[in-house]
Amino acid sequence: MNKVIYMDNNATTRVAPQVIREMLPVLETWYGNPSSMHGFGGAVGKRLDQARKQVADLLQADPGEIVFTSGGTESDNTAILAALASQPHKRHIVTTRVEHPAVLSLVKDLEERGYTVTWLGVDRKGHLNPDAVRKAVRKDTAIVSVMAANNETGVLFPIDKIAAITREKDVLLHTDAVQIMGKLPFSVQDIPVDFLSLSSHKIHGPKGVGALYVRKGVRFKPFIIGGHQEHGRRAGTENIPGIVGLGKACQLAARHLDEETIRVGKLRDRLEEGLLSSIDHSQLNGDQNNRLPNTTSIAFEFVEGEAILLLMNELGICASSGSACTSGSLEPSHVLRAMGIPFTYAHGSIRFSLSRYTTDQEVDTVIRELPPIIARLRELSPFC
Amino acid sequence: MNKVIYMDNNATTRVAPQVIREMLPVLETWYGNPSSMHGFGGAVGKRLDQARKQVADLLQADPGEIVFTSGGTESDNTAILAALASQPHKRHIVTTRVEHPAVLSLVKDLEERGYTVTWLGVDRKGHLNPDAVRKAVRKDTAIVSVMAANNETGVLFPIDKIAAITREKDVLLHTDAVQIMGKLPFSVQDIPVDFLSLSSHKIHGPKGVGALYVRKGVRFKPFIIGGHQEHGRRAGTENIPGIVGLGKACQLAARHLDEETIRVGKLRDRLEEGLLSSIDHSQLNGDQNNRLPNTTSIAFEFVEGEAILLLMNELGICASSGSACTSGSLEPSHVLRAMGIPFTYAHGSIRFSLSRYTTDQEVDTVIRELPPIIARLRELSPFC
Amino acid sequence: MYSEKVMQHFATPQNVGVIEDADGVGEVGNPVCGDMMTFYIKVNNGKIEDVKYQTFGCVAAIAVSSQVSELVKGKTLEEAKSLTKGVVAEALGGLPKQKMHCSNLGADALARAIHDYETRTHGQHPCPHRENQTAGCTQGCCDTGEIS
Ligand SMILES: Cc1ncc(COP(=O)(O)O)c(C=O)c1O
Ligand SMILES: Cc1ncc(COP(=O)(O)O)c(C=O)c1O
Ligand code: FES
Ligand code: FES
Repeated sequence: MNKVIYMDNNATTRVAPQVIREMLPVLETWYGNPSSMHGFGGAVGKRLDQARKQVADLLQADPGEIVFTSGGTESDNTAILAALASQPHKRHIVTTRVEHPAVLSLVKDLEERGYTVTWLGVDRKGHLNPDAVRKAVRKDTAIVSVMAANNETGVLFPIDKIAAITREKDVLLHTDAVQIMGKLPFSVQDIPVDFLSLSSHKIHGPKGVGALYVRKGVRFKPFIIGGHQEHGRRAGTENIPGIVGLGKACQLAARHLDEETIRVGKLRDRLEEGLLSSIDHSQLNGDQNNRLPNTTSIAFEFVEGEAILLLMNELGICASSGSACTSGSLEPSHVLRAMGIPFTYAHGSIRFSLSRYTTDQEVDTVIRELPPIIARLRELSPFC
Repeated sequence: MNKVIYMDNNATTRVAPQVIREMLPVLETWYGNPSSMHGFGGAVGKRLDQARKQVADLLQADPGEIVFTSGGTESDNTAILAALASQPHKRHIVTTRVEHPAVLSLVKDLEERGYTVTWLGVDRKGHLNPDAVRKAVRKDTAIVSVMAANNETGVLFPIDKIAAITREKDVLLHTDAVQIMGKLPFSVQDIPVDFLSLSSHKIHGPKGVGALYVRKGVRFKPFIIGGHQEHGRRAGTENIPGIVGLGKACQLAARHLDEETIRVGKLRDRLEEGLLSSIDHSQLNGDQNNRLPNTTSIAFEFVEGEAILLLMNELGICASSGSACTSGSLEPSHVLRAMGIPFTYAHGSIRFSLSRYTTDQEVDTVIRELPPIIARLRELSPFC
Repeated sequence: MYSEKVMQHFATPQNVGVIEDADGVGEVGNPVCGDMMTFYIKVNNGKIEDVKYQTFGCVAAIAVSSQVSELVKGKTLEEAKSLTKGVVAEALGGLPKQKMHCSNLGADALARAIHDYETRTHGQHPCPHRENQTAGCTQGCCDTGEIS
């Protein structure tokens, strides 16, 4: 494969070289089990503590509030199921129609198992009205689960306002912060969520590891049951190389936050303007303000996303239509549908998601190569 | 830390250098998401397929029967909960008192949630009588979960006979094969289990990844719910470096099986004889035959395991008392208690677990160093 | 994910376009995915002399339309009518399972174009689903616009 222009960072990211450097010693040499009594295992335990602190620092949390998991999906599942298990008399869930499948499919499953769910919608720009949360919350609401930033459009949700409401109403709040991490600051001191999910591979850490923030004092029940790891909150021998990598990735994310937010944001804006101005019948999905600095979702009318992706792929340009884990399925994205995007647009939507490794030249290339691709596909289209 | 003599391979193992070599390209270069439409993600998908085949080959299974998980604990949880979820009218579980906490604690939790459990005991040598399974199985038994080899004593369970019974009675059978993998052959063609759990870090693969074998045609319900990964059987972006490492570890395990079983078995026997013959009031826990070739659990009367471990640790010798994840707790091992080992013995039990990296010299050192340690501690003991 | 043949058709689709004075036009929309395909045919002496199409659809749909156009060009209407989605998929070296329905799109759009031609030329076309030419289609295909 030739040089790749990787603009699919909301699907997964390149592992930072510094992260790999940090992981190698625990893969190669310090392979002990941190639960072991011997010093060889204990030395590994220290690295685990350090990683926990690094993750906590990114969120301004206490290390004791961090539980390591196998990824964003497990974190999401754990938070919601813990809230339900610790309040068995409460059987109502509030969430949105535009959550990631890690929340959406779980809550649908719970709905089938007899829980009541209020599904909050979004407007045409992808915004969620916090008042909708206020109206939805009931006496028997066990948890409100609202993502911090949408993975497809990058649109931000008003978690601060929602947290004020759930606090006032004394309801637990979970936020899927998988996409906001490393792109915008998020402090659990400023925004009093009870649970927060994050995933390593979205912030230049390795795949297969994530974390769940659980606010001190919030009742908890483990999802994976077995040994006493993670202070009894998540059983199973810890994924030490993954956790060490995640810790380092969090440290780097904090360091790069300001600088990269600005630089990446400018690159994204240039890409977006370049494409929208040179391609007719194209439009932005979601609000132009109030979103992640790295993401743009653009709809090209009359053409189909998969076809665009494959022609881009021949030039080594990687992007995505819908979220990575629903690509391969036939329906247009549930997020764009919830926003009411007409299907001729929704079908031709492409998400470009940049990262701190994205270069000016790469943006130039995409701005240059995409218009002829769209033109070529439109020649085929019965709508044109 | 000085040179380490690592005899705690049932807790976790050294990652084979060949495994790390295989993981590096997917950490460094091929970081794509296998669910993505672009070729960069697709290239990663091929590595995922290859690893699935390598795991399947070790078990003589079909690649379509392998589901990747975050480790042995998740595999155990998934198997048992899938069996219950897919047969909601069956509310009886059969398992043993000597399972790993990944099964034991889960089943205890299920018991509290209203399921009925038959807890099978073992005899003084650690053996399970397959007739006990026959007697325990009822019309409403959803699953029988019996480990293939015990992690503390290495004693093997008659899974072949149990499988014949569950087949005859048409009940699902799960085996926790975490400890037998790579130490003795296990073929799902010879032994018709329905679910089988294995863990990467016990067979010289990386931590934080495992697999669940699910026999074709067996009904399944995912434990972690979200995206469509693993053919809808386990959601969450795949831990590609971990999975690739597990695949390679399985391939190596198959290659080393014969040779290492014999060599490691001889080393273990020499260690065991050396210690039992030079230390009075010591005895083997569990049957001398019928067990894993790498494991020996020896009880030293009148002394306490933790003290032995710490003195050994000063010499760089790593072993364990009980299982890694219950160490730190004060109670003597539930396995030794279930076997009826008197408490003066149970408390002073040390598990040595060897691997293909264990050398003759290391065994010599332990045979030489342990007697004075035990003697020193016995001087302190009120029982002596 | 896709066979080489699919990718080849996708990269260089054959017979793309519109026939302005077509003898038959067939359009189908796929309710599953919202995709659309239109086939145009020119008929001479009972043979499909020319065929063109437009597709708003996934890679499979584009490859399918290109493949169908190649398969039926120069064939008699009877031969063209016997074209099934299986034949199309096979000619493409197979399609991924979740994309098999896309091959329907091609065969259906072509069938509709032939149907349109026959309706235009014979008024009442010889529908295989009719007991006689005055009765309704027993499959309901003409009335609902669905051709099975
Ligand atoms: C918003 C959001 N939540 C959850 C996830 C799931 O995370 P993971 O892939 O680590 O399971 C993702 C990405 O896949 C995501 O974008
Ligand atoms: C028999 C047995 N089952 C399950 C496990 C759990 O595996 P993991 O640590 O990969 O979760 C272990 C080891 O910890 C084990 O020895
Ligand atoms: S997915 Fe709609 S035609 Fe293929
Ligand atoms: S196909 Fe025309 S009436 Fe049935």
